[in-house]
Amino acid sequence: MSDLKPIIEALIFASPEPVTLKALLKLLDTEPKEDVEAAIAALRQDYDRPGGLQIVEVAGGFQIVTRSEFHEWVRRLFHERTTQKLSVAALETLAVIAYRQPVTAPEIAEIRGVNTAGVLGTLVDRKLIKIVGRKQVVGRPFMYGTTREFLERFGLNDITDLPKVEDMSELMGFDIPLGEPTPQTALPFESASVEDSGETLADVDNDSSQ
Amino acid sequence: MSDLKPIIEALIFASPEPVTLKALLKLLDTEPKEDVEAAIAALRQDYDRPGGLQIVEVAGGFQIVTRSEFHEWVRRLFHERTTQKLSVAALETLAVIAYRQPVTAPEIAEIRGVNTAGVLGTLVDRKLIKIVGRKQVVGRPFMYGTTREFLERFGLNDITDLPKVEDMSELMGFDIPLGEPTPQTALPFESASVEDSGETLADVDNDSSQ
Amino acid sequence: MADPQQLEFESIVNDLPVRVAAFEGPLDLLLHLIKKNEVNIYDIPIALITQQYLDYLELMTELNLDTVGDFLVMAATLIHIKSRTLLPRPDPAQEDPEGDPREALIRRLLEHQKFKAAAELLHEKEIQRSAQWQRPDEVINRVVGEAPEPEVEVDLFSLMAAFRQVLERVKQRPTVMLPPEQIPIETRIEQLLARLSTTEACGFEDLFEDVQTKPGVVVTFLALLEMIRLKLIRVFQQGNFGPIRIYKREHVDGAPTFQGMTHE
Repeated sequence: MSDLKPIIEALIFASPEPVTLKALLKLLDTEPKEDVEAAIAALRQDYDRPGGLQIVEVAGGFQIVTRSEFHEWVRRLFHERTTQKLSVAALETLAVIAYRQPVTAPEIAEIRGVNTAGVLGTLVDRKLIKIVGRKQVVGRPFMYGTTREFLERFGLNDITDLPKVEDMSELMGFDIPLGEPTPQTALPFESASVEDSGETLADVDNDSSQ
Repeated sequence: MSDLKPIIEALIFASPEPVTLKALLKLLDTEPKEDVEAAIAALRQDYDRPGGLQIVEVAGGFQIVTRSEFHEWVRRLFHERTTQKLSVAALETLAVIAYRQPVTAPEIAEIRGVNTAGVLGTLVDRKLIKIVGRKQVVGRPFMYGTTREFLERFGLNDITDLPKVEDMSELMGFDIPLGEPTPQTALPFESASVEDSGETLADVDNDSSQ
Repeated sequence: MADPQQLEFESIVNDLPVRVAAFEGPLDLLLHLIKKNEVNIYDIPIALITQQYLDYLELMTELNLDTVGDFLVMAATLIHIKSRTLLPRPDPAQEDPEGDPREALIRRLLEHQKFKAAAELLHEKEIQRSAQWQRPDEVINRVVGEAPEPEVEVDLFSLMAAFRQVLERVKQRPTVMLPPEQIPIETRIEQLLARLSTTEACGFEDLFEDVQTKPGVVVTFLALLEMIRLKLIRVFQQGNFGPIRIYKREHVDGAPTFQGMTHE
């Protein structure tokens, strides 16, 4: 078969595990062993050219990976690629700020049940949130709110455009028991607008002390 | 930098999603734009050789994938593809959204003749569509658009890459009156870009009121 | 039910794939009927198609299909169109000034048909694309080290979903039944007196500046009333709705002392 070499290349490329000679012979069961071995040898010779990729033998099989000297670039890629995406923790924090703003770090931590200090920095760096003032309580913590970039990013005209939780349930088939609100679950739904938030924040504090 | 081409190859290979030129320029920020572009062109030329792999442009970026003609061989590696199939209802809804975006649920229902709430939820869950804003009409319904994942799944470079109406006539049981286009029938295929959509939406409303 | 109708029913049933619900909606059913009857979509014989449509609807109802709702609206539309085509026109030679009553329906059918075709083209694209295999993540995880933290696309939906997630967690968090944090009124009086001793006077609002909870506000207010009763402070207001200021009193002979106060 004339296509033996490219087929083997495609197989090695697509396999999550290193592909053994045995596995290749099984997949290409109509091909003589010598031909398969020769094709592998030719393919490996192809990869000896200076390129970004190499064929390595690991765990008794073949695998196509990036050349070791470029690993630093690959790491950088993973470091940098986060422009469009956020970690789950960051997104949750952003959601809390969006729905509860203006809100302080301790309040966010209280709602999320975990400390969020590092994540706040990320969100400020990405211009999704900003400091909007200080809360007039002990320690005068910073209050955070969402930015204009945030609205643009999410296609919102203003913050009152944020979907209410009622919308969510209708839209997504989420089942949110709005009927019998416990204090904790009832509060967030009422405070989508900034105007309400002063009162709501007081209620959160109240809530947390129970 | 002499290594530019192999570095770009390694980056395209390693990236979990198609790498845009913009992302490459950002990663290789010390390199002149022309050099990066030249290196990409040279790399693409390399991949024109008959091999098992190819570079495709999808979702606005570059990606290294196996050549389609070896699909059956690669498929033998796996018991089944992990990507779930889309139902006919999901595909049709997706088509309406793709050609008419941004578009609301009532507008989709008008075209499809059935309520599509459940299907929309599925498509959102599978990240093929997303909420892109709210329409400034009574009830302020959510507007939907397609995602990057949508482009990736269907191998489209951008939304203007959608199949054109001319490709479609034989699929339809009826002739398309291209000669005397009524606004409603002519629009969907001319308005693949988001910029046009305001007009399109107006026409949908117009339509539904008749 | 008349026999001819019964026949029509059977012919419809025979036409149908195994599942009757194969028609996703009324438009699909109409297109099916148009094709089956081999009639021109631009000149739909509305009486015939309406009759067959209603037959099918009856069948659906008998089979108790849940999706009848969408089909009922179309049935009404069809009957309306039919009645309009039957109305005698004042001058038959003249065209109906309102146009062909079928026109809007025809447009919808074409539109619908077009998107069905678009869906098929999309599906073809999907098949082509699925023939291109990507590098599995496992390969790179081995190069980069541990798998990077999973990240999610940032859009309105994921934002909503994240908020919902947080609320779910709040709900599941065990509720610690602590008694409401109650500062005893005496303690609060001591705190306020300590503060007043450093300044000559303070505003009413200032009394609450370190209070973050509703019970705290209530306790502070009760403490204020108690301090007035005990003549520990004097309260002045500048006119109606003017600012209220609180002054610490020097000890007044005969007044009950704070220390001697009994609190129930």
